[in-house]
Formats: sequence, structure tokens, C-alpha cells
Amino acid sequence: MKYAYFPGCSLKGTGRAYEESLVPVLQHLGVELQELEDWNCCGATAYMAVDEGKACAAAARNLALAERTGLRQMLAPCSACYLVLNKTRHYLQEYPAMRQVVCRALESVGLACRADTTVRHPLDVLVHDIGRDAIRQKVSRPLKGLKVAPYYGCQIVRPYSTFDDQANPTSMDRLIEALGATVVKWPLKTKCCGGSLTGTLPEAGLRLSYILLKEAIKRGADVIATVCPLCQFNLDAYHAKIAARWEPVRIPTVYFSQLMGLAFGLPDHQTVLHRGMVQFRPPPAPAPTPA
Amino acid sequence: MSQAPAPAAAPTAGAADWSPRIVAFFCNWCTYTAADLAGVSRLKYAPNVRVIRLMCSGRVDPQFILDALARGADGVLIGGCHPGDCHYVEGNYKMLRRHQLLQRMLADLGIEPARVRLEWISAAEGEKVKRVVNEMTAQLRALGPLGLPQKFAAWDREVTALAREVHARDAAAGPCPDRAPSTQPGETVHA
Amino acid sequence: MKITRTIKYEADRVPGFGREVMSVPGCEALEHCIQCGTCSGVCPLSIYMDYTPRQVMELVRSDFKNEVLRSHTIWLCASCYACTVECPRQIRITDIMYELKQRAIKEGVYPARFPIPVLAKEFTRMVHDHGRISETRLVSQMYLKSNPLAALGMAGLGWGLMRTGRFSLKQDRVERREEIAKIMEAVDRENGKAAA
Amino acid sequence: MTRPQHVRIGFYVCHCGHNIAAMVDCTAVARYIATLPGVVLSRDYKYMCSDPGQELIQQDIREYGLNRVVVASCSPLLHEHTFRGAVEAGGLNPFFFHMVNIREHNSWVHTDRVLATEKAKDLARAAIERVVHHKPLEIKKVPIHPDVLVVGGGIAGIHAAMTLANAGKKVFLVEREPSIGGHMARFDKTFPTLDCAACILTPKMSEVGSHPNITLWTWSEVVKVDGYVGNYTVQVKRKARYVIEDLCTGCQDCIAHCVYKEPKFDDLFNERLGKRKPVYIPFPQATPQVVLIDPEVCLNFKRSKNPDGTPVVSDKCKKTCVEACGEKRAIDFTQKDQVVEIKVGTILVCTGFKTFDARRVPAYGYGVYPNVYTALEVERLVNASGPTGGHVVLRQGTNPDGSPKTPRSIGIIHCVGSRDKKTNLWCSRVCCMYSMKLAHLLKEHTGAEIYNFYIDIRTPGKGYEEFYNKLLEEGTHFIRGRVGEVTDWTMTPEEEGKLVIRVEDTLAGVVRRIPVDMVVLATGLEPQADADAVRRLFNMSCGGDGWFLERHPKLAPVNTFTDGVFLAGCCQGPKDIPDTVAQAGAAAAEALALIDKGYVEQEPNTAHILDTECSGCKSCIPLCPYTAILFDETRRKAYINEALCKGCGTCVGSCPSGSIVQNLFEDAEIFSEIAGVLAGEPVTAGRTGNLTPIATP
Repeated sequence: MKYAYFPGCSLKGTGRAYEESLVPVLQHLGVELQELEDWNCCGATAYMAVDEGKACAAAARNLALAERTGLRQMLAPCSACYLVLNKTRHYLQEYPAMRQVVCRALESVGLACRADTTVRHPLDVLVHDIGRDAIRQKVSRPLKGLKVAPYYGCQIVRPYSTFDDQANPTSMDRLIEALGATVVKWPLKTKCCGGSLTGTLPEAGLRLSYILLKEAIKRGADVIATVCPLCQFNLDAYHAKIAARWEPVRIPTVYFSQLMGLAFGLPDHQTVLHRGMVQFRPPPAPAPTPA
Repeated sequence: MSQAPAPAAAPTAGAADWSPRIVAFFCNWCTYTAADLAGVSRLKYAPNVRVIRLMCSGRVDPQFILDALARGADGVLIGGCHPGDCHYVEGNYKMLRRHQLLQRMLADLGIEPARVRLEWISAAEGEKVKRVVNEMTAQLRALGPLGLPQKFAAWDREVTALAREVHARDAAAGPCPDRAPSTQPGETVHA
Repeated sequence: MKITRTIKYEADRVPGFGREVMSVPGCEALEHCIQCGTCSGVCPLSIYMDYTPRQVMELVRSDFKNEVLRSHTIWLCASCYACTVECPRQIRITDIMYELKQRAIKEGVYPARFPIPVLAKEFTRMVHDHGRISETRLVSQMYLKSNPLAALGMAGLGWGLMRTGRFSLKQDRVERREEIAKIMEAVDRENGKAAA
Repeated sequence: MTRPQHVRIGFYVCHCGHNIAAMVDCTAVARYIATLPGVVLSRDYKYMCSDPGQELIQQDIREYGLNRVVVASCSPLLHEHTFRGAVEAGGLNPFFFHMVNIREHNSWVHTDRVLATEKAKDLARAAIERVVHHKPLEIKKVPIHPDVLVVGGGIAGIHAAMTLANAGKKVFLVEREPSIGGHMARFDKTFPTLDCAACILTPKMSEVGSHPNITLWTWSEVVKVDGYVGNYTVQVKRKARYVIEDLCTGCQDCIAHCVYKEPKFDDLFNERLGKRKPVYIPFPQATPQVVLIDPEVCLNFKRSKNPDGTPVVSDKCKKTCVEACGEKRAIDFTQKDQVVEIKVGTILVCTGFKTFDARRVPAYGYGVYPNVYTALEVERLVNASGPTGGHVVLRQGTNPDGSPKTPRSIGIIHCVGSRDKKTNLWCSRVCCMYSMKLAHLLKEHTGAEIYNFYIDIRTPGKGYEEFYNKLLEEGTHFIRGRVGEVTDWTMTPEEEGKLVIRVEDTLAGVVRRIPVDMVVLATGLEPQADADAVRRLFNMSCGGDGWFLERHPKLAPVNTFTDGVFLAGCCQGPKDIPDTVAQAGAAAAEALALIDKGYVEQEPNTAHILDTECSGCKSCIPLCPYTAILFDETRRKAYINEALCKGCGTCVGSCPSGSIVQNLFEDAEIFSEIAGVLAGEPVTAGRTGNLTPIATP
């Protein structure tokens, strides 16, 4: 299995733990990734707010680069990238006028975009292409007794994703169960973490992160598992501020890929748990069962 | 939903003025009623279709279609009930079969398949009448006139000319007892 | 007691504004709004808004352009799309918010010293200049431009990031930067053509 | 073009007020048609369907010796009958008439007056060409079988059956559940009068059960319908009850003596809120008062099936029920489904609705949070004969004394599954009123604070707005806003342990979080899951929304496109009980009108075979779905039994020798119609530009 790979800016910056853990996990499962050559920022949610045409063009450049690889599918682990690239595909398919503007703009630098590369999320690939059985087979250190609150955030299931239920996604739940851990049921799986508002309007943004952390603790979770660099950042980085404003709600937040690496028994530099500001201390490995 | 491509109203001559003529055969129970519904709902569509009401799409004789084309229609639309919904159980299936056979024949004649269209439109689908008529009008506009009567005239002229030529040659060659009499000069093949 | 006049006159409307917004790709369904308030009911940020999302929808439809473009609501939208998927009339409310943000920026009417539009603009500039975003650098710039004092409060956060190896002021960039610039110019050109 | 000398056509184009005249230049059409050969007279007139309009046709026939009439006006489906009548009154055979549709198919759907006028001319010319070939025909009268089939034993079917039976007609009432009563039997009270549903329904139910003219078949389904108006042959499957209906007295001793001492299985009548035994009667007032056995759970059956689909009898049970039944011997474990055939002349379809599945709106947590209920569940909760004896207690939680929790605050969410493009776009019409009814009843039973969350309150009925007013007086809260979500996460201490409703109070313009003990979802109405199969069975149509389609939304609201099949109740669209009963009465009256006339007039559009032309190839024979085409072996010719022919024309369209003729749709008629619509020059702008535009009136 081989996919084009669009890391996005966050995975090279504050969300580097996501890439550092995801790539080895996928390799471990026999997935080959080919990083897009000279990719650019997808435009995220900010660019759309300034200029729709340019935002689409910026994202479409990456789709064009992906088409060049000849691989029909591209992996986009960051939720914002995943959403924006999918949205751009929809827009290019739905609105001929937009397609014309974007295609002409890409032509000016010798690029062509048919918008036919499928943009996939790692969860989708893991659950549907690789399958839980293959994952379960790779688990060498089951996360027995670990209570994980799966947190999907908003942008991978809304509004374009088709690989999971919009109201009650379960792909990460199934994945976590395959790792041997226990899934904590909570109704906040897809609630907003505050997005960039945690920085721009802390009063509003941090409240949302606070609710998530508080409810995860209340329902007995040991750790929150995320799929998005911004969610991870918001739930990990603002504990001091949240404690000052409301109450201390210390619970670590890690990427699902870090939990996978842990269960697969990958080395520390591939689970990169030290990247969390709230340190996640995994349960001790169970004693090896006699054969 | 695209608006009806309203035929140009400006009094300028030329190809741009041309607008297709479509003869439609609608079954009484589904499609004709749907067209009534489109009317009651005041949906707007292209004025290029002339509807002939039949009790069932199964009544559509392929000759009706050929006759319409031969008389100058640029396309023929047949509307029946959805499969399984025929008021007469399965007349629409019979039409479907005929349509498929006819399409093969039309292809041999060089007539584009889009010119003879079969659609299932239920009594509740006024919207679909509008969509299909507009689509078909736009498609036929893109295809251009079929112009069978004009083609017949041209073919007749050709055949007449050929007949004259043969006649002249025969006359020059003298009588031949083995041959049947050739076509009379000036006689047209298509009445 | 200070009183303010809240009545709206017809002259306060900008006729055609609603239609104009509804003609933008993704914004068409607004005409079907029944003002049920589901958008506000599910919006996690509606509790801070000056107009609820539902009110914004009605103000757009009724051509109250000035009120809408100056509202805080459009900047509070965190693009979580909850409203869009829950709307019983399938109105893409998030996309309408984007459209309104774009118009506010174009017309320069967003609230002064408000960090969100500043962030959006800085973000865009960085994509344009470098092709990629260096997050910590971007955020630092935003604080310097909107509220330098608040930047001081973020020192702890910066330290946390540094400690975990996630802080970097180095600008990541695309190799063929001229390609990005050309594409953006071409978009302007094409859009200009379309407008003409 | 020449016409046979004797043809004298009169042409009339109707303005229909402005309906046609605004888009079609009627005068120009009349002037043009006047130039066609054979046309003796061509007029335009304001309203052709009016008495003076019809009088005009009659006068002209006499005065000008017309022998053909063409009217260009609305759809023939609307007024063909009217004008045929006028032509007949004028002394002509009514089939020397043809109608041109220039309203529904022209003036109402086009926007260019010049092109619409040209189209009207083309269509009118085609009719002139066609009508020349018309022949005098005779309407056939077929006697009507006076018996009636009513499908569905809800309040619509009950009322219709009673009306017909009281008029002396034999009625077969077929219901697929074990008892009649439908949804109404499960309601506690009815709005706005608050009279008890059972008190007004049960007398009617038992009347049905004992009426000499009604054959009541419950636990039965219609499986096949053949024939046509006046003469339907219907097959009804009578599902095995494992109890012989005629022998069961309804004493229920078998239930008391069942080996299951306690009821253990989900009680569907009570929305699974209660339990029943394998042998049961669905509810105390069930009609007929006959028990039945559920082979899925009864110990005397295996869970496996015989090759014919019937459950395998295990004989493992002690059969205490049989013992209890004693001499009556009503229980029969070997009973099988039976198909019976009946003959009826008319059919009333009253198959009702189903309620929307609340799980389809996940934001409201039905199926996730136990204390979220559907309205139908609450109907059973507040009902004295319901699973809790009328005590409103929650599925989850306890009172301080340890008893099941009584709600202190209740949120009722309107429009669940209605007015929503993602589910059903229609308004279900009854939810506002039943929500207020439940608000009243819940308050009466529990004294709780009640919040109604609505998008719009719709109270269009007698006494409905007054009921709303009464609720306001009772102090029920009405919050205008569609609820965003129902969750159990908390922000404040008073939210702990409650369900929290998050909603915008759109009238106050603020977002609110309201903690409640109980949430009631006012689920909307939907077509039955098998509506599509049922409509095929009876040859009806469905609208795009899935409800059965009436023949005309205003003028034929209980008729269908199949003559002799009528609709009543919610199968045609959501409606409340008064409207349902009114419609059931109307459908019964329509059926009675047909029956008492004694015969149906059949359109004489049947086909016949020209003996001289038939080559005996038999290709027509398998095409006829009614086996109306027979083959005379001695003469080697096919012939049609016109009594069986329905007039579809399928055989005509495929006869290779052209030897089959369909009355009213003869080849010559259709070919001339084709020639007629195409005889004009193709319309181009160049040509239309020469026309003098006529000011729109």
C-alpha cells in the first residue's frame, strides 16, 4: 500500500509529534508514504476568510502535485488540511466557474489539476484499508486497563468526510479497542476545541478546551486521544491558563498514533511521548505471558 | 436547475435562431399527468416540445418515431411510467425494448441516439418534465437540425439525376431485352 | 440612563446585498432559512456573539450589510461546521461566515485591534511570501500587531513549547516560491476578468 | 390539403380568463385555424367550460351543421368529459371531439408569448388533422360488484367501513395487526377536546366487530389485486394466529395459564415499554377479542422453519394453554397462513402512517439517554391501561424514597424529523397539537415544569388556537427555537444528573441551556415502510415524498389514478383525526356513488383486430398483460376479447402487419397528429419577428 503524503505545516511545527509517531506506525503496518515534493500550506481556515479563490488555488496546487505522483490517494493527517483539500475538491467539482479560475491559475505555472485524487485521513486508511485485524496482530504490548477518551474534533467528520458517522464517529474507538485499551464513552467526541480562538480570544476559545478536559476526567479517562495537531495543542498547552481561569483539569492529550506506537512496542523516539507538555505516563507493560 | 434556454427572440437570421422541434409521446397516467403538474406548478421550460397523448408508452409504434423524424422533427421524446409502475402492468417495458432496438437502427442511419429519448416520469415528477425538456432542447440545439425532409429532397434530386443519366446512357446504348425498364426520368422516389 | 435608537429604516439596508451573498458558491441555500435557531443552538461560540448565527442569516437576507460586516459573530466562528451539518435546510452557514469575513476584510470594516482578522491576514501573507506557515512565528507576529501586552502572558506557553521541542522561529518555506506568487497573481487576473 | 366534403369542423380556443390569454394570442390562433381546410368555424371565447361556452358549442353544431369539434383549453384530464357532454348535447356522437391542452402544457409553462402562440397553433392544427379521422364510438357500461374492500383498520378504515356497511354494502375490512384501532387506539387523549381516545374509539371498534355487513379480517394482508373498477379480484393472506378465531371466546384463560408466569417479551402495542407473554391479546379493548400466539417466542415452537416457511412445532411445552382452553379447542399449533380470494367492486386504501424513527436525529440522544422518549411512548406512559398504569415514571433514576423517578422538569421538542431537508421536509401537521396535549397531560400527571421547543406553532383547526391559549395559561413554557442538542455534560451544579437542552431562544435572541429530567421528542409522520409495495399492489402513485398520490389535490382528494381505488387518512399525507374521519367519509361516499350507479362507463379505447389484415403471427398474444388476445385456430387469426381489453395499445404498437386498431388512438389519427404538429415552418426568430407582438392583457 502506497499513498501520497501531505504533512502540512503543523506536522512540521508544533504538531511534529504527530508525524514523528504516525510515519513509523504506518511503516510498521507496511504502508509506504511518498511526501509531496515542494508542497505548500493548504490555506487552513484562515485563508478562506480572506480570499476564497486564492485559498482554493493554494490547496489545488497540492492536489496538482499529488496527481503528478501518479498515486490516486493522498494521506492528509491534519484535520484542517484534510478538510480544506476535500473542500477544494468539492468546489472544483461543483462550481465550474471556480474550477476555471483555479485551473487557469495553475496552468500559468505549468500545473494541471483534475481534482480526482482521493484525500484520505489516516483513521480511514487504518480502519478501512489496513483493518483492525492486521492492527491487532501487530500489538505486542496491549494497552490493557488504559482508559482513553477518543476525541475526533470537528473537521474530519464535518462536513465533507464520508468515512465515518458525522454525529457519532467510531473509527478511532474501534482502533483504540484493537490496541487493547478501553474506550471512554462521552458525548463530546466531535465538539470544537476552540480552534485558533484559544490564542485570539482566550475567554471563548479556552472555555471549550476546558469543557473537554473536565468532562474527560469526570468520565474517568486516563488520556485523551486526538487526530488533529490544533486539538492536541489546545488540550495540551493551556493548562496553566485554564487552571487560573476555572480549575485545574490536568489530563494528557496524545495523538492516536502515539498510542499505536506504544502498543506496537516501538522505541521512545518513535512514540515521542516527551513532546507532550502534560506528560503521558503509560501503564507499565504487562508481564510477558508464558508461552 | 438551469433555466430554459429561451430561443432567441431577436429578428436576426442565421443558425443562432434555429431552435429544435421535438415531438413527444406521453403516456396518459404518468408523464402526461406530470406535464400537467408542471403546468399547475407554473414551472417554466423550453417551448420546443409538442406533446401527443397516448394511453401508454407501450402504444408508441416505432413508425411514429420515424414518421416524426421524417416530417422534420429534430428529436422525439417518449415518456412513460417508471418500471413497475405501468398503469397497464408492463407496457413501458415493451417500449423500452422497442427503444433499444430502434436505437440500433437509428445508429445505422447516422441519427444520434440523443435524438430519440425515453424517460420514466411519474405523475408526481413535474420537475422532471421541466428538466428533461430543457436538457433535451439544449442537447438538440448543440447537435443542430436533423433536417430529414431536406435530406430526402437532396437524395431525391440525386436519385433523379442518376436515373436521368442511366436513362440517357441506356438510350444511347439501344434497347436491351434482358433489362427491366429503368426509372422514368423526373420520377421521385419519395412521394 | 443612556438610551440608543434601535429602529431600522429602509435606508439602512443595502439592497441587493443578500442576493449577492446568496449567489456565491456554497451560500445559495440561505434563501430557505426558516429562522429555527439550530445553528445558534449547536454553535459552541454563539454564547459570545453580538448577533447569533441565526440573526446573522436574517440580517444578510434582509440586506443589513453594515450590521453584518461589523458584527463580532463572523470573527468568532471557529469553522467547526456544526451548524452546517445540523441545519435542517442544509444551509452552509460556515461558508457564509467565510464569505462575510472576506467582505469585511475587503471593505476594511472589521473591529479594530481585533486579533482574528489580523491573524487571518498575517497567515495569508505568510502563505503568499513563503508558501508555508511557521506557527509559532505567525502567532508571535499576530500578538505584536494586535496586542503586544498579551504576548507577555504567553511567555509560559512559549517556554512549554521550547521544552518539548515544538518551538521554532525558523521560517519554513516552499522551494519554488515564485510559483505560489504566480498562481496568486493569476487568480487575481482571472477574477478581474470575470468581474469585467 | 383537402378534406372529405362532409367534414365540418368547429374550433374553439379558450382564454381561460388570463390563464391562457396572457401567454397565448387566442385571437391569432383562432384566425389561423380558420384558414385550415375543413374548418367551418373558429372562435375564441373567454371561458369555454362555462355554461354559455358549452351552449355555444351546442348552438354552433345545430346552426352550422358541425360534425367535428376541437376545443383548445386546459388539460383533457380536467375537462374532456365536460366538452364531450356538450358535443353530445348538441346532437353529435361525443367522440367526434378532440381537446388541445394549451394551458398546463403551454401558457403556464412558457414565458415567450410569440413562441407559446406558435406552439398553440401547432397543437391545434394537429387536433384538426386528427379529428377528421374520428369515428363514432359507444361508451360501454360495465356492472359494478357492490362489495367493498377496506384496507387498514385504523380510524380511517373503521369509519369508512362503518359508513359503507350502514348503507347496506358488504365490506371486507383487512387489517395486518391482530386488532383494529391503529394509532388512535394507542393514544391517551385526543386534542383539543381531551376526550379519551379509547372512550370514543372502542364503541366504533366493537360495532365493526359485530356488524352483519362487515367481514373483519385482522392479522391479514392483501397480497394480490387483479381486475379493474367494478370488478376486482383480491387475494388476502390470513396469517396464522395458531388460534382458531371462531372458537376463541376471548376468555384469556390461556394467557393466565401460560407456562411463562410473568410477561417476558416486548409489548409492541406499548412501544416496548411493557411486556407480554407468547400468547397474548394486544390490548384490553382489542377487536376481535381473539388471542394469538407468537411462534418466535412460544416454547411449543422451534426457532427453525419448515421448507414452506412455517415454524416447526416442537411439542416441547407442557401446553398449559391448551389445557386451559379445554373444550373450546381453539388453540391449533399446526395452523398455516391461508390465502382467500374475494371479489369486490371498489377498494378503499386506509393504510396510515408510521412515526419517524427518532434515532435518525442523533443530536437528541434517543436510544443513548434512557430518559429521552418519543411522543408515542409518552402516550402509553400517561395512559391508565398503559405499562405503568398511567404513572409517569422514568426509565432511569429513582426518587428519594427509592421508587422509579418522577420527572420534575420535562422538555418537549417539536418537529423531530419534520421540516428538515435531511429527513422529511414536510410539516407533519399534528405534532404541535399533540405536543401541547402531552404537555397538558404530563403537567396534570406530574406537576413538572414543562418546556415546549418549537419552530412555529401551527394550530389551524377548530378550537386549536384556544387550546394553545389554555396551555399558556397553565404556565407551560414555550421557547421558539429548534433544539441544537440534548446532552448530559454539565456546566453548572443544577445541571448535574440531568439532560441538558441547548437551544437558541430565538425570540429573546439568547442561547440557553435548560436542564430537564425527561425529554419528549415530537416525532413526525412518515409513509409506511412498505408504502411503495402497497401502492404497486393497488396500482396507485406516490408523490416525491412517498405519500400516496390523490388524483387531484383539490378536486379529487380521495380518488386515485386508478378508478375504483380511493384513499383516506394518513396514507395520503399527515392529518389529524377529524380530517381523517372526514376523508374516510368522503371516500366511502365516492365508493357508494359508484356502487349505487350500478355500472361504470368505460372509455371505448379498446382494440380490435382486422380479420382481413391479420397474418396469424401471434406476436401480439404474449404482449397483452390481460390475456385479452386469443387465437382462433381454425381461421388462423387472432382476436381480442374486448371485455378484457383495457386499452393500453401495446399490441397495436407492435403488430407487424398493422392489423390491430385501437379506438380513439388509431394509427391514422396519430400519424395525422404527428403531421399536424410538424406541418408549420420551424419557428425561428426570423419568422417570429414578423409577427405583430400583441400586448399582454
